[in-house]
Amino acid sequence: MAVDEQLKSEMARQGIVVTSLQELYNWGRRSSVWPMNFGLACCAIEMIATTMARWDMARFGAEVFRPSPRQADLLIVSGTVTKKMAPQVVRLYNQMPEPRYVIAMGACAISGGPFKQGYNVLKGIDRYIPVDVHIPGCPPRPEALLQAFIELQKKIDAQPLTGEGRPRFLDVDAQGEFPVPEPGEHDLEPTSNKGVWTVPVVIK
Amino acid sequence: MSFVFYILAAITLAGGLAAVLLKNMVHCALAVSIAFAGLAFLFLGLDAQFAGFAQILVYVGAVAILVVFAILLTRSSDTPKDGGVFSRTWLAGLVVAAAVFAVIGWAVLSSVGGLPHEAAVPTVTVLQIGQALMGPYVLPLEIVALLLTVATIGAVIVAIHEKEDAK
Amino acid sequence: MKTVEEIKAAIEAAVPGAGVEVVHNPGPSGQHSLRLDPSHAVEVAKFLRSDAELAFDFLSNVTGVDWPDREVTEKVRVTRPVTRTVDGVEQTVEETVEETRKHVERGCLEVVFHLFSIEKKHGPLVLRMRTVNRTDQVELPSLTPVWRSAEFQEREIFDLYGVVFKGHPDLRRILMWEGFKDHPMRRDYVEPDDFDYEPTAHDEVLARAKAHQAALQAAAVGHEGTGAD
Amino acid sequence: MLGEGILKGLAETARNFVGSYVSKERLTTVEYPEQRIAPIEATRDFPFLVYDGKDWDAGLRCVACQICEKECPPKCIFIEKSKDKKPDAVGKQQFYPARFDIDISVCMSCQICVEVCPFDAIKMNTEFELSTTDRFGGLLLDRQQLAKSNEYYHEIHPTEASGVDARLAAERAAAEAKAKAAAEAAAAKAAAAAASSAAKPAGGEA
Amino acid sequence: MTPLAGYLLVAALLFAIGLAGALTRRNAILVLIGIELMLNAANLNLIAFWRYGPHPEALTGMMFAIFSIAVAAAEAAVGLGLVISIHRHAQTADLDEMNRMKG
Amino acid sequence: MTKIGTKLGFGRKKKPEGWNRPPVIEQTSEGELLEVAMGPHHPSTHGVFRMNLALDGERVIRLKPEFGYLHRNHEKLGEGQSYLASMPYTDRLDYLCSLTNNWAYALAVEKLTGQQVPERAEYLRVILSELTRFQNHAGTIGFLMQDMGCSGTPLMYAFREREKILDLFEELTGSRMMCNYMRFGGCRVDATPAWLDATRKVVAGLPAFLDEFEALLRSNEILMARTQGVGILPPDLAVNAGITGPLLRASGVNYDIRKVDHYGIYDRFNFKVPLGDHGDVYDRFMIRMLEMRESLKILDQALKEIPGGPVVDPKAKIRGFRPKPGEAYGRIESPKGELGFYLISDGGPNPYRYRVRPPSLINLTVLEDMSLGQNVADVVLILGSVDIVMGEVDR
Amino acid sequence: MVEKLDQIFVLLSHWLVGFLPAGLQQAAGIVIGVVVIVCLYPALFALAVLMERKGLGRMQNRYGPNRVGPYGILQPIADGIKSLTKEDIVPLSADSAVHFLAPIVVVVASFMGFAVLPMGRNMVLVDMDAGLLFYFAMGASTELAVFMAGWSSRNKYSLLGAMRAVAQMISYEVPLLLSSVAVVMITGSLSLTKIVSAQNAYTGIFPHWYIFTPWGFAGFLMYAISTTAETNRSPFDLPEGESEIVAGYHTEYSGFKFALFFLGEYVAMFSISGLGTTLFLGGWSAPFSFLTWIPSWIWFFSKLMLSICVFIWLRGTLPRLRQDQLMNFAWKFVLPLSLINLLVAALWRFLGEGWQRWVFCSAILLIAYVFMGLQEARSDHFGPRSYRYAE
Amino acid sequence: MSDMVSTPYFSLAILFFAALGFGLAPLGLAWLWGRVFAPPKPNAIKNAIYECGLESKGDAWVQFNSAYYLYAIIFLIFDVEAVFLLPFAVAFTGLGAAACLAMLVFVLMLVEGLAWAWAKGVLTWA
Repeated sequence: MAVDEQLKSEMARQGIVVTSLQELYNWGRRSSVWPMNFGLACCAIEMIATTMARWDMARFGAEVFRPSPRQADLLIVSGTVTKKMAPQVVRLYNQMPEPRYVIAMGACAISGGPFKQGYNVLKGIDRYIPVDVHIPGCPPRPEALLQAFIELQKKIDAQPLTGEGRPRFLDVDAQGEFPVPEPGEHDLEPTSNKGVWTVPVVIK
Repeated sequence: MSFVFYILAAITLAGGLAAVLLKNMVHCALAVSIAFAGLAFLFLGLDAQFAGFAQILVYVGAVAILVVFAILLTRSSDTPKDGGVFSRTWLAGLVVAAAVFAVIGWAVLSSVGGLPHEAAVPTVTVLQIGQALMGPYVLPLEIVALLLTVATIGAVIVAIHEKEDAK
Repeated sequence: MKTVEEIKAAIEAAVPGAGVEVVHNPGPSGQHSLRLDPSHAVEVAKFLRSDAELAFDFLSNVTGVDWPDREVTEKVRVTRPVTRTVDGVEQTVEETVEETRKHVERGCLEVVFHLFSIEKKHGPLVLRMRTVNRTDQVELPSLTPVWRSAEFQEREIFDLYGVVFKGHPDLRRILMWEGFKDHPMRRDYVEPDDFDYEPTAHDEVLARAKAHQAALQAAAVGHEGTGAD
Repeated sequence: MLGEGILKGLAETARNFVGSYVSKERLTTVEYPEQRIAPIEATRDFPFLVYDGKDWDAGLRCVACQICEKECPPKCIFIEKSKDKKPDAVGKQQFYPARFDIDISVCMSCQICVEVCPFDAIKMNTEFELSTTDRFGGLLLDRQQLAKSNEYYHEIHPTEASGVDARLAAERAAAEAKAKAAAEAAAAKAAAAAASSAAKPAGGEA
Repeated sequence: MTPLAGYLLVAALLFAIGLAGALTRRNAILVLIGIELMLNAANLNLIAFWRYGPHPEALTGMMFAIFSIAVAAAEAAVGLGLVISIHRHAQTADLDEMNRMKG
Repeated sequence: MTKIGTKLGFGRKKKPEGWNRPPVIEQTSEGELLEVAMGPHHPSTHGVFRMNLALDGERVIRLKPEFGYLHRNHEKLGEGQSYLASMPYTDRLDYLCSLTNNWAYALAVEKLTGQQVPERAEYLRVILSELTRFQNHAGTIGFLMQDMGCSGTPLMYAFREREKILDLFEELTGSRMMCNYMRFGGCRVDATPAWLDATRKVVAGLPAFLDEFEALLRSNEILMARTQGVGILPPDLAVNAGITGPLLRASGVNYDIRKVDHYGIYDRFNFKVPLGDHGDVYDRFMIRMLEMRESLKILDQALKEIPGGPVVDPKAKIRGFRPKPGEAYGRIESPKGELGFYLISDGGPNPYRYRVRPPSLINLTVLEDMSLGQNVADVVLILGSVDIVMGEVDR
Repeated sequence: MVEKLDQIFVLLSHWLVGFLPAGLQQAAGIVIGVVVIVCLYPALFALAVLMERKGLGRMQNRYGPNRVGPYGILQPIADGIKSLTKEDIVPLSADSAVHFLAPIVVVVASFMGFAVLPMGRNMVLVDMDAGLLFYFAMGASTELAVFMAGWSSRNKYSLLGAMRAVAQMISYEVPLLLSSVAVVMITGSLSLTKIVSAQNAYTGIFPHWYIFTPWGFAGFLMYAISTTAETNRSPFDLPEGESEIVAGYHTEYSGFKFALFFLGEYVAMFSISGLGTTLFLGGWSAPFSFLTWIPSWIWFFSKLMLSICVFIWLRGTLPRLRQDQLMNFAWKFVLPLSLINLLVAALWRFLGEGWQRWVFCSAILLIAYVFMGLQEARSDHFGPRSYRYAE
Repeated sequence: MSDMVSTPYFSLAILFFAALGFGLAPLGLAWLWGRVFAPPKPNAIKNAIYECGLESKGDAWVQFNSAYYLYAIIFLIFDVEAVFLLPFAVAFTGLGAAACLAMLVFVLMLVEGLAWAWAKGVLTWA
């Protein structure tokens, strides 16, 4: 339940109730992240391995793999998202209730990875949906997924309940719908969701 | 006549009314199970504990399920598209029903004075019912058994799909 | 197993006019193949499956190969009349010149079949078939009625190469979505340009990514400009 | 007997349940952030650049030959060759990578860059805790992030690293020997030349 | 008003509702539901009369009610079975339509 | 085709022409058809496979598989890069068995170039591919049980052993799953004696695991009731539809490429091919179970006999690899069936045509035939018993 | 002292009520009882969920949740907070009113059963003459609730799941009822308190629990099977069989509505195991006469948790049945056997004391079991197989 | 008042309302949370029917298989049987052989119905 000090003092102004409510809320959220039973490709096997006895994701209370997006909190995009699959992934993400998180697991999910030169491969799922944590690797080791999970927990912990820095789902005005791309004649249309994905202007 | 009676009566009647008025058939089935449950509670109010629970067991637990299945089987769950959930002769039906109610209601109300006011609270145990069933009512019991068996066979024959043709 | 030549003879004995050609494989694998005439392919296939000695009951692999139109450059010596002004008088003179001539060799789509026999435990026998060209006459007979295993693989070739298999029971796209307009495994397929963020690009991809980046930057600047207005 | 197989199965799970309290074999969990599995030497994750000595910039073995860039299957390496040359560990003048980027959001950890590198300059790391919330900043590793000391290399792949060191030492020795020989030869030649030149005038004189 | 009269009135009202439903609705299943409601109203009467009658210890009304429940259940089973069977042939559970098809 | 079981209508009657189309099921009850899509996100489809089902109650009347949700353009990528660069991509085909994929590809390239493989490398290949087969079969059974609703226990046990094998892979090749280990003309690195000892130890422990697995599953009444007589695949159809691997052998057809082609050095080992008589899901489950035991036999022999020597052909080139023009089709018995690579070389550094013959995809040809008329819950099992990996199906 | 400890909750309640005016005392006592039920079982639910996750973990060679709070004990609370703050999604085409009501009906119906369960000596909310009938009447309403959930979602998987659930629940309700009837026949009462006190006697040190009679043992097995099916637990968890129909009837439920289904399932499990304990395992009575000094409520709850452990154990081991097999099993195996069990229970009384009745009754049941078992196996053509090998 | 309290139904009613409250209170709390902090944002995609990530085609409310109905009939009959069996069972300890025989006849008659249905194949799931 670590809230950094600066945030805490700021919260103190809003009242101790909100602060402790926030702590409780964040603690509850991060301690009970139910992933969706969703595997795409190679990384899905490592994801399954993570839930298995050797690594046991259940220790974090995250073994409750829900088959229905309605009950899931976390979408682990584990593997290559092809252009044929992307609309489905985006729709599934849309159908999850807030608060929802996304881990892009493996090179393919982040950027298309080794398959990015292919005509049917989406170059990163973050073109359509906001990704919280990226795990590089092809596939990442189970420990890497666990580390990403801890990273996600840290991120959740740092999210304030009210005020400026609050996450998207606590904000009335923020975007709540992520349009599903349509398969076109040659490519997906649109090729990215401009509200989510902006290309960094400078290439190193 | 406590207010509990009024509440239960209201629930029962509302359930019944909803069951005959609602458009969606499944809603009707759910409403009628509320009416059945309300009736069961009225039975309880009348110190007929066994009958009340039996009512819930049979009506809410089984008949309602049967009705729901029948609705799904006949694809009546959609609200009909071409308007009108009521029969073309609905007005006549309503008039008849109102007339019947008027007659019965009048009869009840006019005989209010003559009706017994309060009786001693009977304590009926299940044991007594059992003994009665095995004693004076043993013949009706057997007849009911026969009836139920016949009803099973009859209902199954009626409802069964012509599997024999395939075989 | 019999050699390809023997099989060819057997086929020609069984299916008159089959038009089978032996295609020699120069590599060390020694898997020579038979090119079938599409019009007799199904009969030949049935023969190969049912012949007691060959008994190729197992069609393992079906695949397409794209041979695009090739520009063949050759040097030809040509003799032609040339009008020339010699001493103020126009004359027609026969002259022999060496000329570089380019002509386009028509490409085709080829389908390759690998047959094995489970009963006799031999194989592979490689069969090939070619379409007339790559654009409009791309029909070949389907071997799915003979070997069911061709079903998905022929669909795949239809999807990725655009070979139309006549007699296939369910010829739809299999890997790409319905409504996709191209045949991506063809060699002249142009991939959709979606290289937006390519920090380590090379060559062609780099050029594309740069173009993209420039466009985006321009758009961003333009956007800011309008925003300032 | 109906139910026998079910009972057998129940006994099996019960054995595992009880076993999980007594035997390590039946409780295989490694509690990750605190416990880790014993490091496996051959493990590979992402490439890094080896440097010798203390200064990462000066000690990089990479000479920007760009073979790995060409051979990398997913094309995740980007190298910009320097204009000038710097002396390498041996002291030979070499190009060096002015830029060396690896996009680990693309890298498939295939180790082909390591195999094709003729200079033992690029090796595979074992570090896997690279998850980040920063898509663009966190996953593009530049020269400095990639540079790891030879000591680090020894730490993670001791056997392989000592092999490489031995080979390099041998090469270096060979190079030195060659250089020495060359120098000697040159010296000898020079001496001979000097001698001959010394002799020439003499001869000329003679 | 005596309690008995209250129960009787409720029963009468329920009966009327059931009757109205049975007479006005087009769907055969709903007609059956109406009939069930009417049967239940009668059951309520039976129990009310038993409770306020002269000899509640004789259990007559109560036993009748229990038997009635059983009979009504059997009726429901057969009735709904009939509806399903008719639906299979006529492809409708609409009584008006069934009539139309008949005539 | 050797002797074929005769139980359950397993006749060898030749069917009339056109028999190989899936039967059309006439709808018998009066319920309407429920059109359900299973997948691409569905817990039972092992990835992103999709089946369009038409259900009558719970009975399957129509089933149309739909692919391509993981079509990663493997073949196109293979044609655009060097022979060696395709090797790590083959790992990602059937991502549960990267080493057998490696082998198949290496074999095809070796056929294309006529390269020789040193003996030690052959032994290592056999050891690794049998370990791969073991972990794949264990995992498949685990996933099958998961589909059957086992709350993960058999899968966990399978993965417990799989982790041990993966540790061996990692120790030798550097990666748990994407080994990228084999090279044209041998293997990338040599196995140390310590690794061989560790492998011997792990292999010695595996029979105990199999015993445990069998106690848990083999005679379980629910499992038998669920799987026996479900998804029957007659041998005629299996052969005609190009089915390979355990699926084919469960139908009683004796065809194991290790025995037929004797690729590598498989003719040196003493092992048998288990065959099923019924061709149903239970047979497929049991054939995998028994094949694991046979794999252990091979492993025992290979680990005992492994000779010394180099692991890679010293003439083999890593860079500048340009096979002469020609073509080759190389195939092996992968855990899923016949995995073949078809390569055409035009003399350049990249293959002109690079084709993978995916056993998973072709084994799915008969999914519809096996599933029609079955319960929807059976379809899940049938799919699980086919053992598909989408990376290979869609490539 | 022992007596006091046994009655500690009763005394506590009396003491608390004592502060109130006399007219309210009775009502307040009832309210306290109700509050205890409504608070205790959700707490037990949390415990059971944790136990299940950890127990399954141990069966699968891992730890299970152990990081949220010491030893992971706060895990259920975190899950609760998370569910509470999750967005609630109701599909647009769903029937929103019914969609909303379904989880509430599930919870209410599963709580109502506790009214008649004696949780210790003198610890029962209402001791009704028709207690058992009341219990089953309440249990019957769950079926409707499940149907409501599945139908109102208008999702194909939900509807399939709901139809499966309803078919399954009605099929297993009959053997459930019949196996309880055997107990009633011997006890002669529908009141659960009386059923417990009838078993609270000892021969030597051994109790007179019904499970220790042939008909009771068979009845208990039938009851246990039906219970597992009624609560949709593995191996009868078809209605939510995720490998086939995603999440069954609660596919479209999110947030706390889903949690309510989850809670309803567990509370129903508690109540139905409580009933089983009461009917066959002597309720709150001690297993040996020399252990009677341990408070009765401890016995009741330990028996309850033990049965939950068995549920978990089954879940960790068994695969799922198929719909047709499930139905066949109910109607062609469990139901006939429980009917035979009724006959055996009657014989038990008529044969009188003595060894004959033990032999006779056991023999009938055993023969019936073997016969029916063979029948079952034969009708599905299953059995162990042998395999041939090719070289 | 005390009259009402002493009936068992009062306790049942209290339990009923408590259970109802237990169901409603968290839903209310969740709703309140949504109002105050996390505004629900329904939209057409999110609130569409879930179908494996595809757009749902066809209605779920279709006409069902009649197998369910047959089971329901037999269940209903046995439910009614139980209503008669329970009083009998309660009275059983005091009953003579004749009464038990009567009950046996009752049960056997229903079993006959079951056996008929079994033989007819009704109990075999289609």
